[in-house]
Amino acid sequence: MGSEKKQAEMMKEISGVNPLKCMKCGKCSATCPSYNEMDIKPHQFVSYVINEDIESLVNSKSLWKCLSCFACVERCPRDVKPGKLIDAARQMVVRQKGQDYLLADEIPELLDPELPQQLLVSAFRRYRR
Amino acid sequence: MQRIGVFVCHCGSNIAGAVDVSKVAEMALMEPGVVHAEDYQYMCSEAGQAKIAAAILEKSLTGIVVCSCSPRMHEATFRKAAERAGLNPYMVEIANIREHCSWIHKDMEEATKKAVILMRAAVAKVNLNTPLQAGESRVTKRALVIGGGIAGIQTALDIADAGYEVDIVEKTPSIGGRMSQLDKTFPTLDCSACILTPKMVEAAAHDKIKIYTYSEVEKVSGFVGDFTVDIRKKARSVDMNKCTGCGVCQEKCPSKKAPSEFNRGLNTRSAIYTPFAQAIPNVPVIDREACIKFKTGKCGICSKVCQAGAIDYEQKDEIVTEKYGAIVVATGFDTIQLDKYDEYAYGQSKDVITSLELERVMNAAGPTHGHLERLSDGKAPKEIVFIQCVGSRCADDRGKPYCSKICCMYTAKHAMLIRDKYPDVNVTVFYIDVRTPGKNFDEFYRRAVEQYGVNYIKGQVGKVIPKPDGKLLVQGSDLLDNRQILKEADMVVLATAIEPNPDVRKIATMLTASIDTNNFLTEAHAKLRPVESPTAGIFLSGVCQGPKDIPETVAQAGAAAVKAIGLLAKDKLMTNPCTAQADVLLCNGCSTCENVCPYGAITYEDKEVNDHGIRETRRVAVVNNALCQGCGACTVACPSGAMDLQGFSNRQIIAEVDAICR
Amino acid sequence: MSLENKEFKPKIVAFCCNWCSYAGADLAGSSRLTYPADVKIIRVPCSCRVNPMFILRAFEKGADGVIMCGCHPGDCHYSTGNYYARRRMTLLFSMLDYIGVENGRTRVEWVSAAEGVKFSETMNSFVEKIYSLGENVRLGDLRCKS
Amino acid sequence: MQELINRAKELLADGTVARVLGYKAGDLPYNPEPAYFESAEELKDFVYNGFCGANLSKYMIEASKLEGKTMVFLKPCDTYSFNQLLKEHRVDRDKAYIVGVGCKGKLDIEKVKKQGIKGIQSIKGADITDDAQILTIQTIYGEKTCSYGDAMLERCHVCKGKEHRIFDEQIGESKETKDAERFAEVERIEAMSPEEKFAYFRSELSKCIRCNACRNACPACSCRKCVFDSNKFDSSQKANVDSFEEKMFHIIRAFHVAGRCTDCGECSRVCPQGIPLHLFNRKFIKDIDELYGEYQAGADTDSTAPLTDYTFEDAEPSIVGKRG
Repeated sequence: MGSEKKQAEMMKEISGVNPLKCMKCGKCSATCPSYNEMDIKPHQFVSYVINEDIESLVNSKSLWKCLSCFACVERCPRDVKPGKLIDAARQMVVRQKGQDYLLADEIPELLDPELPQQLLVSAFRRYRR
Repeated sequence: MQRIGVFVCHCGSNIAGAVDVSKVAEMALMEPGVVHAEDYQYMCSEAGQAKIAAAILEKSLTGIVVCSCSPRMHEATFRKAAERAGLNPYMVEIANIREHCSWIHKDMEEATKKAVILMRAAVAKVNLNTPLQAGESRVTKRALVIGGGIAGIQTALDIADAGYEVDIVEKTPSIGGRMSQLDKTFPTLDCSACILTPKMVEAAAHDKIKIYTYSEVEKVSGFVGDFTVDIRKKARSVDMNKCTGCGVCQEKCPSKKAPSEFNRGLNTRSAIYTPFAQAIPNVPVIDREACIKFKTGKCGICSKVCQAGAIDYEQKDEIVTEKYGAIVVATGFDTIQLDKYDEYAYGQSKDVITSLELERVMNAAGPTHGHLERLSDGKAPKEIVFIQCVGSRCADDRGKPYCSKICCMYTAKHAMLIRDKYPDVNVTVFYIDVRTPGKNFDEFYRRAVEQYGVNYIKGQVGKVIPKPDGKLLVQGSDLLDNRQILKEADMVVLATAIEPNPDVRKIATMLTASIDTNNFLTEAHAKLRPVESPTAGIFLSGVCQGPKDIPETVAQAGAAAVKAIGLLAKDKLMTNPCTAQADVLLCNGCSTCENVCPYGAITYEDKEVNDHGIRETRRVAVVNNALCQGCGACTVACPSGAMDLQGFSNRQIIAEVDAICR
Repeated sequence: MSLENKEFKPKIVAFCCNWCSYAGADLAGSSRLTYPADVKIIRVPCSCRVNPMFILRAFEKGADGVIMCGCHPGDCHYSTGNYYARRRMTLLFSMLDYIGVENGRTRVEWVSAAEGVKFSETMNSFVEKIYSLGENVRLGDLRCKS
Repeated sequence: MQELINRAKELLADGTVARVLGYKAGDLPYNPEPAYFESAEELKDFVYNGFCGANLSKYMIEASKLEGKTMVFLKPCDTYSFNQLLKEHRVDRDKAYIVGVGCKGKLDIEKVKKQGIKGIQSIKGADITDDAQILTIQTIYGEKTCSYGDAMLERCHVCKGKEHRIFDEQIGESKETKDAERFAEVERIEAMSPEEKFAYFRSELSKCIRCNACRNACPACSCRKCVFDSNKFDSSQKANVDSFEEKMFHIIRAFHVAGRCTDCGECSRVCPQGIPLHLFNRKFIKDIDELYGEYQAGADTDSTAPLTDYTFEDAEPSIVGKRG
């Protein structure tokens, strides 16, 4: 699975995360508000990247359940930042689907005034890069 | 012309892995004066040293260069080896091709080139070396111990038992330190006070030990064997000689609002106080910040009730100057500040406490008289959650990167004690790893789990939420069950990371002892000289050197004592011969050097000189070799170049510069 | 031989005091914190042992940059050495600047025994600066360069 | 002048001094040279006029080794040098009888010549009793005049003051001559680009022939043996071999006298190549004043010299790049 290895490397590159720093303390999962919605839990994300099983990761429900609230990034004692890994996995999916980025100018038209602020912030975080 | 031998060390693959060592040896033979060059696996080994000795004898070498690790590591080793073979030890120079070359340059060609240049510089220097003879300096047979905790007490007792005088300087009003605040000690669960107080009493009663409490080290000068230390005895406002320790003043003191340091601020004390009942000396101090007399001028009740007339509001700080041969640092630790960890709600809820605070809560002399109760409402808790690694093993700047070492064991101890005394209380411990290396340690932890039913959960806590009803909602992970846990608790106990006492930085600076990025004092060698500072005559005892538990601290305290005794047992020390020397023919007698000498080692004498046939009396500088420490400040201040430093002479350094720029 | 064809490899001399900066360099080494091999360290007991003569001599012999490292002010092993060194170097550097020698070729940095990272970073940035300044032509004895 | 001679005769006669250190006429009307006089008889050669610019303090190092007292004539600025030497234990106060001579500014023959006055036969108006307005110069091309101020040495235009810092008695009137800023020239150079600075000093220093006149005249450069003559640094040089050595010599010379140089200007005065060597020393003085507080070497004999002093808050060497 050469491509899986390459994908894992790419995820590390996009996220800037070194998953080997993880001490398996689980504070990310402990702090995650979407924990119950997730099939692969935040702390497991790190293991999946280490094991280079990117396939399962990008096909997981969790990928789109993460709120990008970055509580895990904030509280991780080891600077591993699972949230960034999740973000990176999304990036990879988005990139594969053919670079369908929104232009910044297009966004205001799409906005619904009823949308919760949190969602907007998350969306910007997600699509910033 | 010198006959120089060059010895290139492989250091296993440490050097040979990045530097072509045989090439360095080969190139060495082309340098002026070099008559012998070889490379070998481990130059510092006995076989390597034997090779050096053999070459010195066979080839009648007059100087050697060892291309190896840092001179800070093995310069002394190679000097001794040379000396055994009959060569003056100061005819040895080290080219540092490990720390400064092979370890940082991965490209073999580049690293080899640099190693050759470093070798050349060392050869150029040794070509100008002259044999030097070490002088002697005296040893003051008294030791100073900074810090009066268990480490300091033990070190002082061991030194005193060997027959040497020891002074302990303790910042707080009593000796005892952190250990005096603990309730029980692992893994035997004996009461801390029961094993500590006899030692405190022994130290106080020992005729060789003098204790300065409520005192701080103000200034340190001198060097190994001959330190001069100024100790500030802070004004106690109580006459130590008159006070009987009856305690009436503390009882009658109307100002009782000062937070008790001893009880970690969980309750209050009077303005005139002893930190705890078994304090040594049992003489109170007046906290001038809290005292009504000092704040308003009125009151003076303590003075009125004191039968002995010991209260002295006029007392002033006093500076005592003493001489010491050795200094032991035993400044201990404190727990870190938790203000950057708002997720644990420490500071938001009184029921979230640190482990050291729990020690006070569990202690009979503590704020709750030993009853386990919530500090918010005094109710007995039913659910207690312990969180491990709070601020330890943390990669960011909120905490500390190291393991605090003691938390796993004291948490097991707390859990066990609570389950033992209050079987109806549920105890949960969230952990990342449980680390219990130590005699009877793992057995202790397993007993907590198996015998006392403490619930250990692999996973960290993400947040603690104080609820309106006073309960605490703990959200954590259970990584083994792969679930998120939401747990209601009555109390949360944080195993807070420990850090060196913040004062240690100031003290290290005074002692010119080095300190690492975490403020722990650096040892002279991490493995082989763990209780000595790289600064001669300074020894390390206890947590100031790194996290450790009580048995380790006591063991290290003894080790530091032995090292200090080893120094004090000597009548004289060999001094560094790399001192400044003035050339009488060049000296102008201008006094500039005298003005920059930090040791007062330079004086002036009228000397009869013969300057190429001109006989006259001149005012010339004279260096006292016992005082000179070889810094070289004078050599640069001297405009004529009359002042030079042996072992680092102007010509030697210039030869190195030339060799590097060649 | 034409100078332009040769890749510029600067010669950089670093004077390090034995107690702090040399130990800092050792720490950089044992922590495997790399910096360019162009830097060659000369051990001196204290920064106050560094004579302006040594620095000019290095330039004379073709050094492209000279850096001096000592204990932080207040932390000198000999208590006051680095204070004197600080004044001396300030004046010397000011003079070099005054006669038109590029200011970046000389530097003083205080590096403690614990600052392996700072040592490596300092050397990296200094070497980078020297690369940007190029070969030292204003103070070198050009005969030494062939 | 006669007043000085009379006093010298008196002191020689009553045995207060064993000799007099002053000036005697040279081979030209404008080059008097320092000389010892040991009797009233010898004093017939004594001169003292506006061209007696040489700082006699340095001669007192040798005079201090002689038997008996030496009477010496010092201008106000020379007394700073004497003080500095006293501070460095190089001269013996008890061996000196210091006559503080009034000063109306000293003359620079090069400045006269620059005005196109050549073939000088005699000069009037340069005596200390003259009012120092106009010099009347007899040349082979006829009589010329020149304003005294225009013929003054650079150092007199930035005079430190006409107060004698140390003396046994004072003779003669002084006149304020300061009409320029001491550091103006240094500031002008500081404002140049590195390339301009380099070009300026290269053109000046390339004139240096290493005659060592600056070193020999300088009262601060009084080492028994100069580092450039000894093997202590492997730095002995008899002549400049290349452009570097010119700089090395002058930078090190300036550095060795930094904090000790009184800014007496002898180096520039004696330089046969007319190199403004005082600009090196004055740069250090300016830096010292700015960074470590005003300091005038030789103003007293007990203050701590800036390079043997320090404060915790001293500027870092990186300030050099930041001052712009």
